[in-house]
Order: sequence, then C-alpha cells, then structure tokens
Amino acid sequence: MTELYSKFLEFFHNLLHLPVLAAEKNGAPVDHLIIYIHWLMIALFIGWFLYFVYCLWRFNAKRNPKADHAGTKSHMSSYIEVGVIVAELFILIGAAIPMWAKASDVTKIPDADKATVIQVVGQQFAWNCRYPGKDGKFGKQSMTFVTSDNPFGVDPNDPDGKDDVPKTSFAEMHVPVNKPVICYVSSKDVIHSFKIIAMRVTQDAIPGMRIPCWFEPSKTGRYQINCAQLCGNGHSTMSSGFVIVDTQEDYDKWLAAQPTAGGGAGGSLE
Amino acid sequence: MSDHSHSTEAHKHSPQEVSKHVKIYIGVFLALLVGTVVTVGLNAVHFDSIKLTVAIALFVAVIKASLVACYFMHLISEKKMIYVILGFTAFFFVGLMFITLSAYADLPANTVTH
Amino acid sequence: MEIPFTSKPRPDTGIYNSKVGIWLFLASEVMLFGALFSAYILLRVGAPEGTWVHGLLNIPIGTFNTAVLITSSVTVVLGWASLQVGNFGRYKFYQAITILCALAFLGIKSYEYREKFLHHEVWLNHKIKVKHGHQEVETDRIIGHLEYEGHHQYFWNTKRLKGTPEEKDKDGKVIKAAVPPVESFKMIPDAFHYTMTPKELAHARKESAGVAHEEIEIKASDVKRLSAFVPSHSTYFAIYFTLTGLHGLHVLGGAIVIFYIWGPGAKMWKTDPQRYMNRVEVSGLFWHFVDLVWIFLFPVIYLL
Amino acid sequence: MQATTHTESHKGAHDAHHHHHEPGFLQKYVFSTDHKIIGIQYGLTALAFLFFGFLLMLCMRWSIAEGANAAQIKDYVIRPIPLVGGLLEKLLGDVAPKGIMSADLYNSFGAMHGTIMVFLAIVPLAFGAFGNYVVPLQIGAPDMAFPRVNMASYQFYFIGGVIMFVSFFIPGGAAQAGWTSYSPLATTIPTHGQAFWLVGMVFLISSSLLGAVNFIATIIQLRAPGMTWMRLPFFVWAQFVTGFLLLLAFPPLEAAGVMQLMDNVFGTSFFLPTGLAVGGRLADVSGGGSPLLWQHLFWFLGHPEVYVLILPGMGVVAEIIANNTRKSLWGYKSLVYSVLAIGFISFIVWAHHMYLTGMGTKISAFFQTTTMIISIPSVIILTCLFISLWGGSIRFNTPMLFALAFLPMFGIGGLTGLPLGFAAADLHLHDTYYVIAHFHYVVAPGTIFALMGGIYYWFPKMTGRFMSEFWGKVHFVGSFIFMNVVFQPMFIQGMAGMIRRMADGGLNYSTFKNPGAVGGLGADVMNMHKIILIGAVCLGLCQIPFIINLFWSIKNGKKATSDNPWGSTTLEWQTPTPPPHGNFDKEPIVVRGPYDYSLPGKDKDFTPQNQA
Ligand code: HEA
Ligand code: HEA
Ligand code: CUA
Ligand SMILES: [Cu+2]
Repeated sequence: MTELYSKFLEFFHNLLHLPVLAAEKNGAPVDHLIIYIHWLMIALFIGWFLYFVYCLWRFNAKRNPKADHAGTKSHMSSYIEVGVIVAELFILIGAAIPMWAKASDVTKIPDADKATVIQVVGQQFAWNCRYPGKDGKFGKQSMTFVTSDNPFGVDPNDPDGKDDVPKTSFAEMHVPVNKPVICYVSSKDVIHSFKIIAMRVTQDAIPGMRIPCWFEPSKTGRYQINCAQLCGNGHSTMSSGFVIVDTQEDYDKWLAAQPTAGGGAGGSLE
Repeated sequence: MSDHSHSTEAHKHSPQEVSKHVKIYIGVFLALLVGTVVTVGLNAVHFDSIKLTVAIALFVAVIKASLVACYFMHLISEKKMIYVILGFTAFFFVGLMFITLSAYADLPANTVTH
Repeated sequence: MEIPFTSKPRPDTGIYNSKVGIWLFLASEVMLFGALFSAYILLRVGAPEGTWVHGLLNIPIGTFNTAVLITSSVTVVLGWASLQVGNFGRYKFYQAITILCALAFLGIKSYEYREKFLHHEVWLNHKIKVKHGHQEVETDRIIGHLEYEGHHQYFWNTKRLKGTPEEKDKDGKVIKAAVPPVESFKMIPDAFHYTMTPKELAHARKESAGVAHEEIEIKASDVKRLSAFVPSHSTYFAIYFTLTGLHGLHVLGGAIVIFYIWGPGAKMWKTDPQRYMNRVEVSGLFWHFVDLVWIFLFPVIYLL
Repeated sequence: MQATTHTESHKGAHDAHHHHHEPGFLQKYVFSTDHKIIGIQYGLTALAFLFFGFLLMLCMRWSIAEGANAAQIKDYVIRPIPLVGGLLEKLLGDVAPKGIMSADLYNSFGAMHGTIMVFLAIVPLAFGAFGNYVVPLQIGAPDMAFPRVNMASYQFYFIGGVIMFVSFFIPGGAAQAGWTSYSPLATTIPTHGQAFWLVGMVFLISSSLLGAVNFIATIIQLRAPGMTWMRLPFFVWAQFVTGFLLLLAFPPLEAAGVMQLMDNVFGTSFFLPTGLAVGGRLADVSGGGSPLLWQHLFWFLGHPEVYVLILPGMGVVAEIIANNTRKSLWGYKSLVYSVLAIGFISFIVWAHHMYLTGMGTKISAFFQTTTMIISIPSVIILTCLFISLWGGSIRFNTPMLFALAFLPMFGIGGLTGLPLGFAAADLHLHDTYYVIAHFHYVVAPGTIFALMGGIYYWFPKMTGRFMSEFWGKVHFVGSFIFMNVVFQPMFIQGMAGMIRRMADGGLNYSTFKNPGAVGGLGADVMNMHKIILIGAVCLGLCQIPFIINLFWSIKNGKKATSDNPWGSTTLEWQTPTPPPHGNFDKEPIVVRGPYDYSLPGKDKDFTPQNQA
C-alpha cells in the first residue's frame, strides 16, 4: 500500500516536472505539499470543466431554444451546487490546516550545535560565504563595517573572527551530507535571493538583515546555487555557484585546507 | 429630473441654530489651543518612560483631531454614506499600520538586523 | 439631461455630489499620510543608535504655527456659518483671515527650513573637545553653523569639501567653473547634540543660553562626513522634510482653492448661492483635514 | 422597436437644444468632458499601449529563446533581434549593440512591460474605458458626477504615459528594476530611468485617484430613480469595488514613490539600510532605512491592484453571459457579496508576495490564512457564473466565446494561485515562471479575453454597427490557442526551477553549460523557450484581424438594426445609438432588476430595467 502510494507520488513528481530532490528532510514536505495542492486543483478543474462542457452542449441555443429565467429551480440541483461550494470551502480551509503543520516543519530551524552553520552574503554578482572555523563561533559583525573587501561586516578587532573561514565570490561552497546546514543569508548591496533548487531552499538576501534558512542534504553531489531575485544586469550570471555536498570526512579535509581570516589553515568544527 | 428634486428645500439653517453653532466653534477653537499648550507643556516635563510620553502626546492629538473632525467637519451629524466611506477607510488604514508593524515585530527566530 | 445634485442633496443619501467627492478624496489622503506615518514609525523604531534626531526643531515657532493653523481652521468654519445666515461680508472677512493665516504658516515654515539648511553636522575621524553647557566633552560629532570665508554656508556636504573640477562642453567652452577644494572651515558648535537624552539636552540648552560659542577650526582631512540638516542627513530629516513638505503643498493647494472661491469665483454667490455654499463647505473640509494632519505631525516630529 | 422611434424625435430635440454652441473638433474629441468620448480616448490609448507592451515582450522572448539556441550553436553566439534589432540600436544606442539585446535592455523592457501592461493598458482599458463608457449609461446617469475631473484624469494618464514612453530614449534607457522596483536596486542603478518611472507613476496614480473618486461618487449619487443598490448590473458593482481598491490602495504607493524619488534624487535613505556597499564602494548615504518598507508599501497596493485588473473583467463577463444565455444570473446577491468580500480581504493579503523576505511564523500564518480565504469569494463568483449557464439558451457569438473562454482560463490562473499562497510551496515556486504563468493566465487569457469580449459586445452601442463575426471568431480561436501555447509551458518550466527575469533564459545554469550539476535546467525545459517564442509571434499575428476589424467596422460593419441589437435588459441599450451628450432624453425610471431575461408570461425574451 505505502509502496503504491509512493509510486503515485513519484508519478506526480514527474508529471509536474518537479526537479530532483537532494534534501529529503526539509524538501519532501515541500514537494508533497505541492503535489497535494495540485491534486485538489486538478480535481476541481476536471469537475468544473466536465460540467462546463456539458452545459455548453446541453444548453446551446439550438438544443434549448427557450431559456429558463431562473435556471436551476429544482431544489435538487441547487443543493448539489451549494454542496459543491461547501466542499470547496472545506477543502480550501480544511486542507490548509494539516498543510501548515508541514509548512512549519520547513521553517523550523534545527539546533545550531547539531548543524553546519554558514553565513552567506550576496553581492552584485556573486556569492560569499563564511564558516565559523575551529571555535565554532563567528567573529562579531555589523553592517556598519561592511566595505567592498569586508562583505560580512566583520569586526576587525574581534578575536573570534580570526579562525573564521571566509570564501569570497566562491565557485563552490562545501557542506557535509546528512547533517542540517543553517545558512544565515544577507546581502551587502541590493536584494538577492539564495536558492538551491535541488535542496528546496530559498531565502531572500536582504541588506541590513541576516536571516536564517536551513536544509539537510541527503545525497552527495554538486548542486546549482541560483539568485532568484532581480538584482541588476548581472542577475542571470549570478547562477554560477555550486554547493558541493561531501561526506563528513571529505568535508573536514576540505575545511582544514582553507585559509582563515587571520591567516593559516582552517579546521573542522570539532 | 423631476423625481428627486422637489423633496429637498435649500440647505440652510436658521439663524438661531447658526449662532449656537458659532458658539461651539469658538469653544472648540479654544479647546484646541489649550490642547496644543498641554502637549507642549507635557513635553517639557520629561517623563522617564518614553512610552508614556508618546502615549500621552498621541492621546491629546487624537482628542484634538476628533474635535476638528466632529465639529469643524460636522462629522458628528453627518449622513450615513459618509460614515460608510470612512468606515472602509478606517479598516484599511488600521490594516496598513497594524499589519505592517507586526510584520516587523515577527521575524524568523535568530534573525539579525543591522 | 443635466447632472443632478450639484447643489441640492440627493434625497436618499442626503448629500450633494461634491461632498461625496471630497470625502472620498480625503479618504485617499488618509491612506497617503497613513503610509508616511507608518514609514515614520518604522524608521524611528529601526534607527540605529545615535542616528535618530530629536530636539533640534524650534518648538516655540512650531507651537505658534500650530496656533496659526488652528485659527485658520476656525475662521473657515465661521465664514461658512456666516454664509448660512446670508452674511456675505462677514464671510469675506473670515476667509481673508484664513488666507492670511495660510500664507503666514507657509512663511514661518520656510523660515524654519532655512534655519535647518544653515545648520550642519560634522562627523570627525577622531574625537575633539567641545563645550556642552559648562561641561567639556570629547566627541567626534558636532552640530552647529558652518563658516567659510567669513560667511555662513548652506547645504554643505562631504562632496563639497573635495571641490569639483571644471566642466566643459564638446567645444571646450567652460559650462561650470571649477569649485576649489576646501582645506579647512570653521564650525560654531551648538552646546548640545541630538544623541543626548531629552533631559540632558534640555539641560545643556538651558545652561548654554547666553554663553558665547567659540569657533572651532576643522581640517577637511579630519572629516568623515559632513551634512547640512537636509533630507539626506538622516532618516529623521528625510521623513521630516517629506512629511512637512507634502503637508506644505496641501496648505498651498488649499489656500489657492479657498482664494479662488473667495475672489474670482465669488460671482456664483449671486447666481447659485446654494452651490456656492457647497463649494465653501467642501474647500473647508479639505482645509480642516490639512489642519488635522498637522495636529498629528506637530507632536510627532517636534516633540517626540 | 419602440426605443428606435423615440430616439429619432429626441435626437432632434437634443440638436435644437445645443445648436447655439456646436463644439469644434478639439472640444469634441480631445478636450471633451463627455464620459463617452473620454471612455473612447482611454480605450484607444490603452489598446495602443497594450500592443506596445506586447512588442516589448516579443523582443524579450527572442532574447530568452536565444538562450536556448545559443547552446546549440557554437560558442554561445547570441543573434540580433530580427526586423527590429537595427532599429533598436538606432533609437536606443548602447543598450542594443548591433541589435542584440543587452541585459540592461532586457531588464528595462521587462520592467516596462509589467508597468505598461498593468498601469497603462489593462487598468485604463478596464476601468478607464469600459467604466467611463458603460457605468453612467448602466445606472441611467447623464454623465459622470464630475465631468471636468474626468477629463483631468484622462490627461494625467496621458501625461504619465508620455513620461514612461519618453524614458526609453534617455541615456541608459528606462527603469530596470522590475515593475516592482524593489529598493535598494531601484536606487543604486546609476541611470535616470527610475526617476522617470517614479514621476510617471505619480501621474498615473493621481489619474487613478481622480477616476476612482469620480466613479464612486457617480455610482452613489447619480443612479436613476428606482435604481436601487440591488438592481445595479453586476458590472457596476465590480467597477464600484474596483474604485474603492484604487482609492485606498494607491495612496500608499504614491507615498512610497515619493520616498523612493527622494532616495534617488535627494540622496535620502528611506529604503537603504546602514552599511550598503555598492559597486565596491561604501554608498555615500546616511543609511538607517528599510528595504522591506518599500515592499510592504508596494504590495499593499500590488495585491489590490491585481483585483483591479480582474474585477472589471468579471463584470464584463457576467454581463455577456447573462445576455447570451438569455437568462438571469444565478445568485446575483452572492455575486455582489463576493465582490465586496474580495474588495475587503484584498487589503490584508499583500505579504503573500513576501514569504521569502524573512517572515515569522505568526505573520506568515496570518497571510496564508487570508490568502486562502480570499480565494473563496473568487470561487463563488466563478461558481455562480457556471451555474448561470444551466438552463440557458446559449448563443455562441464572438463576445460570448471570449466570455466563456475566460472561465476556464481564469480557473487555471486562479487555481495555480493556491500553491503560491502556501509559504512552504511558495518556497520552491517563488520568483519562478510558475508565478509568471499563474498571473498571466489571470490577466492575459483572463482579463484580456474578458475585455475583448466587452469590445465586441459594446461596439454596436458606440458605433451603431457590429464588428465582423467571422473575423471575430478567427481572432478568438487564434488567440485562445496561442495564449495557451505561450503560457502553459511556463508552468512546467517554473516547476522545474526556471527563474524569472533571466535575460539569457537561464542558459547560465542550464545543463548545456554545467553538465555535472544537479538543479540546472534540462534541455527539454530550455527548448520550450522556442515553442513559446513561436506561440507569442503567432499570438501577435492573430491580433491583426482584430485591429483591422475594429477600425474597418466603424464605417463598414453590419448595421445594427435597433438600439438594442443584442436584446439586452440593462439601461445602456435603452438609449439612442450612439448616445447623445447627456445620454438619456428622458430620465429613465427603473422598475426591475438587471437581468430579467426570458421572464415567464412575457412575449419577448428580455424585459429592460425601465419597462414594466
Ligand atoms: C488579475 C490578477 C490576479 C489574480 C486574480 C490573482 C489571484 C490570486 N493570486 Fe496572484 N498574482 C498576480 C495576479 C493575480 N493573482 C500577479 C500579477 C502576481 C505576481 C506579481 C509579481 O511578482 O510580479 C501574483 C502573484 C501571486 C503570489 C505570489 C507568488 C510569488 O511571488 O511567490 C501569490 C501567493 O500567494 C498569489 C496568489 C493568488 C491567489 C491565491 C489568488 C486567488 O484570488 C485566486 C482565486 C481563484 C480561484 C481559486 C479559481 C477558482 C476557479 C474554479 C474553482 C473553477 C475552475 C475552473 C474551470 C474548470 C473552468 N499570486
Ligand atoms: C496586465 C498585465 C499583463 C499582461 C496583459 C501581460 C501580457 C503578456 N505577458 Fe507579461 N508581465 C506582466 C504583466 C502582464 N503581461 C508583469 C507585471 C510582468 C512582470 C514584470 C517584471 O518582472 O517586473 C510580466 C512579465 C512577463 C514575462 C516574464 C519576463 C521575465 O520574467 O523575464 C513574460 C515572458 O514571457 C511575459 C509575457 C507576456 C505575454 C506573451 C503577454 C501576452 O499575453 C500579451 C498579449 C497581448 C497582445 C497579443 C496584444 C494585443 C494587442 C492588441 C489587441 C492591439 C490592438 C491595438 C489597437 C487597436 C491600437 N510577461
Ligand atoms: Cu543576485 Cu539576482
Ligand atoms: Cu497577491
């Protein structure tokens, strides 16, 4: 039964052209929500469409030369219509409630200490990111420190910042598999939108704000990062970064090899 | 045209009525001046709580505004249609102010501004 | 067919056309100023430390201006009441006061604007000593008048210090003369700063009353930012000028309409007195609304 | 027919009354205060802008399709736009080098396509043109309540349009920040297009505000005797609510526009936060502003605005359906209450455009709820229209075909609004072509079809002649097919992750370019660009019969045999054709509801509102 159901889901996944999903935990609820709503939409559409076509056929002027002033008078049919409206209301509102349960799943940020925390900063027209380094703490920061070579607005005097691993205008951003990734997204110039289609994650990057979003990659690989908000004439070229999902070991190795803000190589969180 | 017009005579008030109104206008005028002085005076006091200061200042302003609206603009004895229009407006005005502000107050957990 | 209810009210609604029109228009005005007020609140709540200006406006003048506007409001309604009893002469008199008040309001407002444009704030790269009241404090931000080559200056900003090169058109003719860069200028500092708490500020103001200010020579190379009290100075002045400017435009517009009805348009009193009274009433409603906006503006931007 | 005879005599009377000041051409057609002339002015200007907006879009679709093409040609070569490429280079200069569309030009065209379509084409056509022409007639009024304000409102619109149009030709071109003009982008782009956009918008907003005041006052005050609220044709109700939406939603955008203008011209920081580093330099601004404030104020207008785009269309469709099913509308009261409910709720759903800007769970729950709630009155309206078909005697003339097609098209557009209304689903769909497809289904095959139907329907009233039925049907069938060819694939593209406002059609993250990466656009998705381009070109071609038909029929169309050729019940058909200045010779007295078709016991199958 459940297997049949998941086949069914998969069928709709393909029918709707939903892209590959590489983050089961946070992405599946999104996909399912989209699929459920489309069931509702398809059902409503087909129901009404059949009725519509029937009307056009049954009540065209040739077949029915004399119209009935009030239309459906028989109580039966108006009951049916009222029933349909009530059902529609019910589905719209009733379906909404369980769907929210899922929606809040998607937005509830997991614990930071069980996750990989990264800062992401958009700029025209590239992405920057920053890892907290060995101590697991980011250096203090404030928008007032933002300059062209300090996209994160890091306080230059804060010792916590020395072991941070910044990657400016990155081509690749590495994360470990099967562990939540929390991205604090912001921007230093205009509004961008940090989107990884395969992870079903999107968050607008708004200057002056640092907003968390999360995903949990469930497959290693190389995934496209996009900018989904118009940000100027290079908007379309800003879909040029990638998330590389590594195994934990590969990730640790990679991080250890990265230069830190204070000079020297980085290191894993542990 | 005939149909609507005969029922309404000129829209004038009697002199007694008007002189009564004039008294009210003068009264409101004085009240507004007093209100202004009160607002300025309160400001000199410097309450410790900024919230209290704001609340009092706005309270006085609301009273003054209602006086103007009710008496100078005759809202106190206006026709229903005007109330309906203003009712809509009030609804949307409150929506605009209240929802926008609450949107700012409710950000995702751990969001940092500035 | 002619358009009905231009002067007499429609029986079932009880109002004439232009009254519905003006109330609808005022409804949209409510939303316009409502949006600006909510912008004000958000900017104020979101202002970073030390950027929200307060206590710099001239309260006595603002209070006086408020009284002027309130007076104009009562004369409008008194003028209308005079028409109701057929006293055209008294109406003319009251509306004349209204128009004068409107002009006075605008005049005073312009004077206040000018005062602001003459005032400057300078953000310095390092701290210097200034007198606040009797106290000497160290600060890197001073407000006050700016003097250069013996004159008070308007509208100066950081760019002005750097000067601008000559501008030539295609044929090499000079279209804009070069402005030489500034090496140093004088500030006559105020004995207070808007970053103080209201209490401190009032105190410093009181203490410094009558005390002569010493001029401070400031090198352009020490300046991080310089700005007159113009909209770009801070979000406070941005919203201050936007709100009062827009309100001022309403005052101007209202005054023009009232003047038109009072002067050139007064012929209608002879031909269609009912419609004339309607016009006076409708323009009055607009005028009261302008007054009403000011009633909120005044405490919000002058006092809070 | 009785109406005709009494017309003749009254035409005479009218002329006699007016002969002492026969107005000149300028007075009669350019500076007219007659609502019918103003309506036609609005209509022609708006249609011209509709066409212009479409041409912009054709250029953009070429640029997008080239994205798909370039990968198959070697070295990603982009070819110039055929036919107009050279012209663009001549007219606009650097932004169209060698007739190739630069990203700057793409963004300009995109922003202006949205702006023109919404503010200069559909609103003026639906509200300005149809509202002006039809509403006073339908309520039995001699004109609008404030005819000179009405003229001013058209003139403001015209000036706004000219400013928008001129902005294409200034150095750097027109606004580039999308029709939504999000700050800080709108402020940091160094060209002056945005300032023109804002000034143009101030004029357009003022025009709409004047129009809205006028419409509402007219409907409240100038209804003929006996025309009670519940006897108003549904079209009038729709316009009434539309008027309120414009009246109360536009001012906040006007305020926001003024603030953004201050940001752009006077260097303020209303929408600019502290610490902005643009183009590698710290911006020289005070900071302290809020980019989200712009979005709130924009969408506070933006959402009611979309109902401004659809409600008049629904009104037109209701009129046409009642007339061509020859029966009363089912559930007139539910229709009225639904349209009022839409009006109310549309003011409290705006932030569903902003789910991804960082919104707490409480606020997003609020907006999700209101968004779901607002779809209910839309469902009720559609349901009523559907049930109205039952028991009818349906005539398939051109207006009716457009009106009928509106129903499933709006259905598709509306239903696809539902997944967007859920924050979690919107996470994936936001700013993709799914959104583009959603709203184009409501505004293009939706509203445009409704308005096309309206043009065919009221044409005989305006001119006394019909438009050609045959060419009308050709226009309909072609438009119907190609609208779907254009917009249906966009759902799939969007679902597959195609992001909007991409000058290269997403080439940069297609699997053509990055074969190894997951989440890029596949060849199937990219190749749909070409189908859409062909569809869009054909869609344009299908409009040619319409344009010719429209102008040709004014003089040469089949003559309408009476003042009421469709056999309609509403008042606009109970006047002479075309209606004289002042509309009615004798004030109509309304004695019945708007849709008394096929009343039992009557010999005709329609009973006009002013007949016992
Ligand atoms: C006329 C215009 C119009 C209309 C009517 C609507 C109607 C709706 N819209 Fe849409 N919308 C837009 C125009 C419109 N929208 C535009 C222009 C944008 C994008 C702006 C931009 O970003 O640039 C947008 C974007 C937009 C978003 C933001 C998406 C995003 O950016 O991520 C959302 C989210 O909630 C949304 C939701 C809705 C909903 C729930 C409705 C509901 O009101 C719909 C209710 C209708 C129904 C539910 C249909 C009922 C029909 C049936 C039941 C019958 C079935 C029919 C047949 C079988 C024949 N819309
Ligand atoms: C009312 C609104 C409206 C309408 C009607 C349309 C109509 C169309 N739109 Fe538009 N569109 C928008 C509003 C609208 N659009 C908005 C708001 C955006 C977002 C902009 C942004 O990103 O900021 C957008 C964006 C947009 C995009 C996405 C661009 C991008 O993201 O990069 C695309 C892509 O294909 C598109 C296509 C089309 C097409 C093919 C039509 C067709 O349906 C057009 C059909 C019209 C015709 C075929 C012309 C008919 C002409 C006549 C009948 C002429 C008669 C003339 C005389 C008699 C003089 N539109
Ligand atoms: Cu960054 Cu689009
Ligand atoms: Cu919306």
